Amino acid sequence: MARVLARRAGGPRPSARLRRAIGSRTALVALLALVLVGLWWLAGAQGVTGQRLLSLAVRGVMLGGILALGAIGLTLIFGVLRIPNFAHGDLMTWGAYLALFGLTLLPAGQPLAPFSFGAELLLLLVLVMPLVGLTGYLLDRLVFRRLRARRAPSVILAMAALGGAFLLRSVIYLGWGADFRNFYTGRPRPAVELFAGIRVRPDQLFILGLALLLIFLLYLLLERSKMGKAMRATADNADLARISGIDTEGVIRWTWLIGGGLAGAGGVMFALDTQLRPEMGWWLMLPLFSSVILGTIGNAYGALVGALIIGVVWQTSTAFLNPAYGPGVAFAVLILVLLFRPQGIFGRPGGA
Amino acid sequence: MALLTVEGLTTGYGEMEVLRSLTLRVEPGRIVSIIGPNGAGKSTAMKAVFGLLKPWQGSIRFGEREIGGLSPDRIVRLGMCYVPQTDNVFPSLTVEENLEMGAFVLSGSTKERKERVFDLFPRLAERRRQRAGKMSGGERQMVAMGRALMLDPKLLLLDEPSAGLAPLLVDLIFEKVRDINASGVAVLMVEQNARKSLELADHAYVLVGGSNAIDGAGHDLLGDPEVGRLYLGG
Amino acid sequence: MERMTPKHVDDPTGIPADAPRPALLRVEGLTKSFGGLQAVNHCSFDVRAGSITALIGPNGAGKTTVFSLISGFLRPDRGRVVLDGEDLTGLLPHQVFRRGLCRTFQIPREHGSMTVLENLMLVPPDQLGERFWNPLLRPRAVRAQERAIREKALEVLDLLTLSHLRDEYAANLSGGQKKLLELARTLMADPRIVLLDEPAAGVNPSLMARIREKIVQLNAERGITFLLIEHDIPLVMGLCDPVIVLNQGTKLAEGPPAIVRGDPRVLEAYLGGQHGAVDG
Amino acid sequence: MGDAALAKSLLLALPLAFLAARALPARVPWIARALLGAAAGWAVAFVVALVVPPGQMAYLVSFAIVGSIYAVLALGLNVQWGYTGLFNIGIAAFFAIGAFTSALVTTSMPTGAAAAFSQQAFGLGAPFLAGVVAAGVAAGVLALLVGGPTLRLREDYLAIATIGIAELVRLVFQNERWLANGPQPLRGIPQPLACLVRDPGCGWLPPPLAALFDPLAPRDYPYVYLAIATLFVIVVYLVLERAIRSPWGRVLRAVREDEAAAAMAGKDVARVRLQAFVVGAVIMGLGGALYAHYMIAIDYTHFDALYATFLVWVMLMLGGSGNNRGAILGAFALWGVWTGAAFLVDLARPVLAAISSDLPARGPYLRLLFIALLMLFILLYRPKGLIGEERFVSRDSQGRDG
Repeated sequence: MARVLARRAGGPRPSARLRRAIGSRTALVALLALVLVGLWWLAGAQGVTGQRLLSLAVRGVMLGGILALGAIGLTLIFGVLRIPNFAHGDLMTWGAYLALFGLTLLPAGQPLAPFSFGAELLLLLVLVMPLVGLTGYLLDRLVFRRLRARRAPSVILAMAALGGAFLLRSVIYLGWGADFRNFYTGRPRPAVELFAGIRVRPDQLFILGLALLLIFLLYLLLERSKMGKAMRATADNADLARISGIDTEGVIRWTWLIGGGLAGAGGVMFALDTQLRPEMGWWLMLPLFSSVILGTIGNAYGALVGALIIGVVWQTSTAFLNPAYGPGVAFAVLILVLLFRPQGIFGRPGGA
Repeated sequence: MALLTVEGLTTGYGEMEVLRSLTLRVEPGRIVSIIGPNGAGKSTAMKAVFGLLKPWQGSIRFGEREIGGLSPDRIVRLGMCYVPQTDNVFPSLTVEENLEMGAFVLSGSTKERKERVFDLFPRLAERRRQRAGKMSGGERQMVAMGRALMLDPKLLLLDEPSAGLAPLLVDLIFEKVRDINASGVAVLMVEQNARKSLELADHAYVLVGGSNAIDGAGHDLLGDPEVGRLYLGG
Repeated sequence: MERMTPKHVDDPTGIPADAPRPALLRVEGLTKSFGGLQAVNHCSFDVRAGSITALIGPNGAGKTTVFSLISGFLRPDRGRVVLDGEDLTGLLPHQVFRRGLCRTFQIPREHGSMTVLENLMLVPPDQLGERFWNPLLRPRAVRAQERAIREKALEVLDLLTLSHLRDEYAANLSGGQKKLLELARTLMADPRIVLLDEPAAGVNPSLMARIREKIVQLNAERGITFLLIEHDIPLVMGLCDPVIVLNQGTKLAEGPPAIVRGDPRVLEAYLGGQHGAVDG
Repeated sequence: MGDAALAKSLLLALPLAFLAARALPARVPWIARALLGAAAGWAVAFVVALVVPPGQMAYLVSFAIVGSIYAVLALGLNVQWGYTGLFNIGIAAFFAIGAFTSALVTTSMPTGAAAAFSQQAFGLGAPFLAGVVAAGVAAGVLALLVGGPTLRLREDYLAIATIGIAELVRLVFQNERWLANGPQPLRGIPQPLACLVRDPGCGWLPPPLAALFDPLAPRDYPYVYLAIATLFVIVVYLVLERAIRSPWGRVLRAVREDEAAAAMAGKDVARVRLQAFVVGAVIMGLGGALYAHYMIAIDYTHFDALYATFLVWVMLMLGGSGNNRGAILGAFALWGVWTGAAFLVDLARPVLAAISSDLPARGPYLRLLFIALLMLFILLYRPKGLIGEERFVSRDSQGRDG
């Protein structure tokens, strides 16, 4: 009832028909398309070439892949456990720094041309993902589980997540300090021409490929495996899941392992593309939440779509806007979505 | 020996007492119906039996075993399944996946069990890949029942299976309940539709104000003017 | 206590008290569906001014949904709600409240960590002190009004015999006491019509007798019209006239309690669920 | 020396007098309470100013100033979260906008050689109070813009939107050189009442009073600012107490407790929430102004989520949300822990060095670790904080006649 009320409250309302039209999925998609066209037009007006715009769009897709890794985990945790996980960005950072730590232990191998990294990073990626997942699960065992037992409202869970975020960050600060870091220093990372003058770095192609692979694996898991189906069932209706005999503890464990694991991979990928900073995950949180809400909370495929849209809009905006404003652009998209269709692209009307 | 024996059950929500020393029995292989006016505590009785509410007093025995205070997931493993009145399917899962979730506690293939459910509900077999959220109310009810049958329960609890359905579908659902029972599953159901459920039930209890008022064979109660009085007072 | 005097006792038209009074609340063709489920379906009925009208019907008949549609918590797909000639359709709950319609909830909704007295003092509309700056700029006026509101709240508590609980946290009240608190809150608003959702549910018999007595008293002394959903049929039969029977989201029957009880369609609706309503 | 102590003690007396007056029982007439409080406060202040060595005194004063600024922020958050249940994790946005607005309004446009190094959108050279008012207005307008679209949605959306606005505000002040000197600090923010410690003295003060402050040297300015900062806290506290204990506060709490019931009691829930959000934000904006004029030079790094948002949250939760005294107590207590922990970290330096050579330099981050753990601890084991919410909040709703 409170939700109903919250949604209904607010100034004079247009007619039901107009409201439905404004809040429709088509309208939102059209609006986003309009935003994109507007960005391109703005860029064109400032003399940016079509080629560069296309390059930016391709880079946007790549960035969207990284964001998707974070956003999918975030939306799963949101959907299954009802936790707005404000620690998710910091889980990504955590993953990146764990990989950095691994690199200092392992002997540096030859780069796998044309990429800038060696096989050791791939190995570390495989190790880091479960570790980040376990970190998330540990946080759940120590904090969220107790709050759930007390039937704490979602705001309290969000606050605990915020505490978890700063806890993780403090560990990162203690372990590595506040400076910028790189996985590899002094390795050239030239961009190569893909086709039609579109230039990207080989690393970025790898990142996109890896993101797609992980998302495909996740798809298989959610659609084919028993645990994946149980996760979707729990997201649909946790009470019914419990009375059907679904092992909800197992679902919780797997949700953290998968959500955290994807976040860890996303963090490593983001750090590979840019650099490592303790605050990077915090800054990514806005694009992550924007992707999740755009693609409807709890919908893993929606999060992927949302992340791709945010990635492309973000990159395209750099054609004429200071690149530092990336998270700000994501925020602008979020506000548009909240104004017109808070339940996101794939939500049912009134489902926000 | 009775499959389910409830004796002197008293419980409620918070400090609100809803059931007052309720007593009922379900024999193996029978259909038992609980009817009664609104607010009599019918659904609450179901929830208490299935462990969704802790009993304050009294006992609930399933076979030999006392199950009062056990959690629902333990009770499921003992062979009792429950179909809630509303929100009883996973809307984003397909029909087939819904059924699989019913058999979550089992390891190994569930194919055979699914086929048995599909035999019972041919309509579901046709729609096995459809998402449950897109189905009509009657079909959802069948999905929910099918999910509960996946574990081959000894006792099936149905909470108002006909609620919100069009008349034709109500007949269909009651027919299905009969079929389920014919396959050897005992059924304990709460029903709004007193007449229909009395026609079906081997035995029925009329609940008023949280306690049993009268009980008897379904057909006997059907003709009993006392039942009508209990509903509309007087 | 000018505010305490009932405003609607005397019918301005001068029609004798026993003549049928005009409808205070009129519901016309109300329709609402939730994702394919038709909860309320072309539901129409009138509530006479000064009456205690009951809304009964089997589970799932749409009674609470009708309440929510009338009080602005839900927006009808079709149909109108008219209070004393004024169209309320589509207004928000607080706007409906300001036109003199109050409702209670089936499961009482109280402000748990506020005291009983605070729960009541919250209700009166147009409080000066509700504007942020008034307590700072016009403290005297605000305090004077607060004193008046407090007096009134104490009177209402007295009337409903809740005085001994005034400093208790609302969350600590028993289920029945919370029901009384809900009724008390509606009285703080000087309502024209009060919608009570299952006032008897979960209330022990002696407290119920008191609630019932208060409803009769308020109706007689202050001319407040009541519309109540209730499952306790004996209570309804003794208290209400007329009784409106809802089935499958639409009105099935209406009339004095004795007539309604004897109506075979009503018994059929209760016993036979939906079947009784076909072409009813 | 004694003369300086007298002047300092006069400045220090304000918060102490207020505390003393508050501590006296309510049945003493207010005029007597004021006089007694003033006397007691001044006496304590005088002794303190005489006895405590100047170095430690300077430290204590700066501690109290920052504590006061945090207290203002915590009071603002208390209106939003403590009384209304609004989850704002973008305190930094309102804090920053207040600070920069007040700075721009009160500084003058750089001229001559300085103009080459320092840019700003405008500089009005207005007095301190004008800057304060502008800071509150700017933060309030920002809150309207953020709250309008999000407050009617589910509660987690507000949290995300406030993170977003905090991020955006920080980005703008970091990247827009023309606005407030971009990544470089915006300098030259005037110190209010600085004339008290300067040589010619304040022209507008009556000569005997001016003579009283004569012994103060420019390095004693923090004493002046402490008086200003504590005055802020006292005024904000008194205004909020009055508002919270009035029907306004009652409506806020009603909305927090149960939205639907509040709506059915005729309250416009959306408006109430927006009001509370704006009032809280205005107070945070005032806190920003207070901060800017203390720091003299500010830049975007001062407004990151850790210092400007997270600490404030832990302060409020530590003190007790839903209680204004709790907010102030929490601010000073946590600020004490935060600064005190620095000493402990110093003590632990050898141990840290033994673990890793990098660790001593990162020691300060141990404090963050500790604060994050503290927050989780409070959430899990002591959700009400040090002092929970009061039982009787409305002024006139107590059982006894008052």
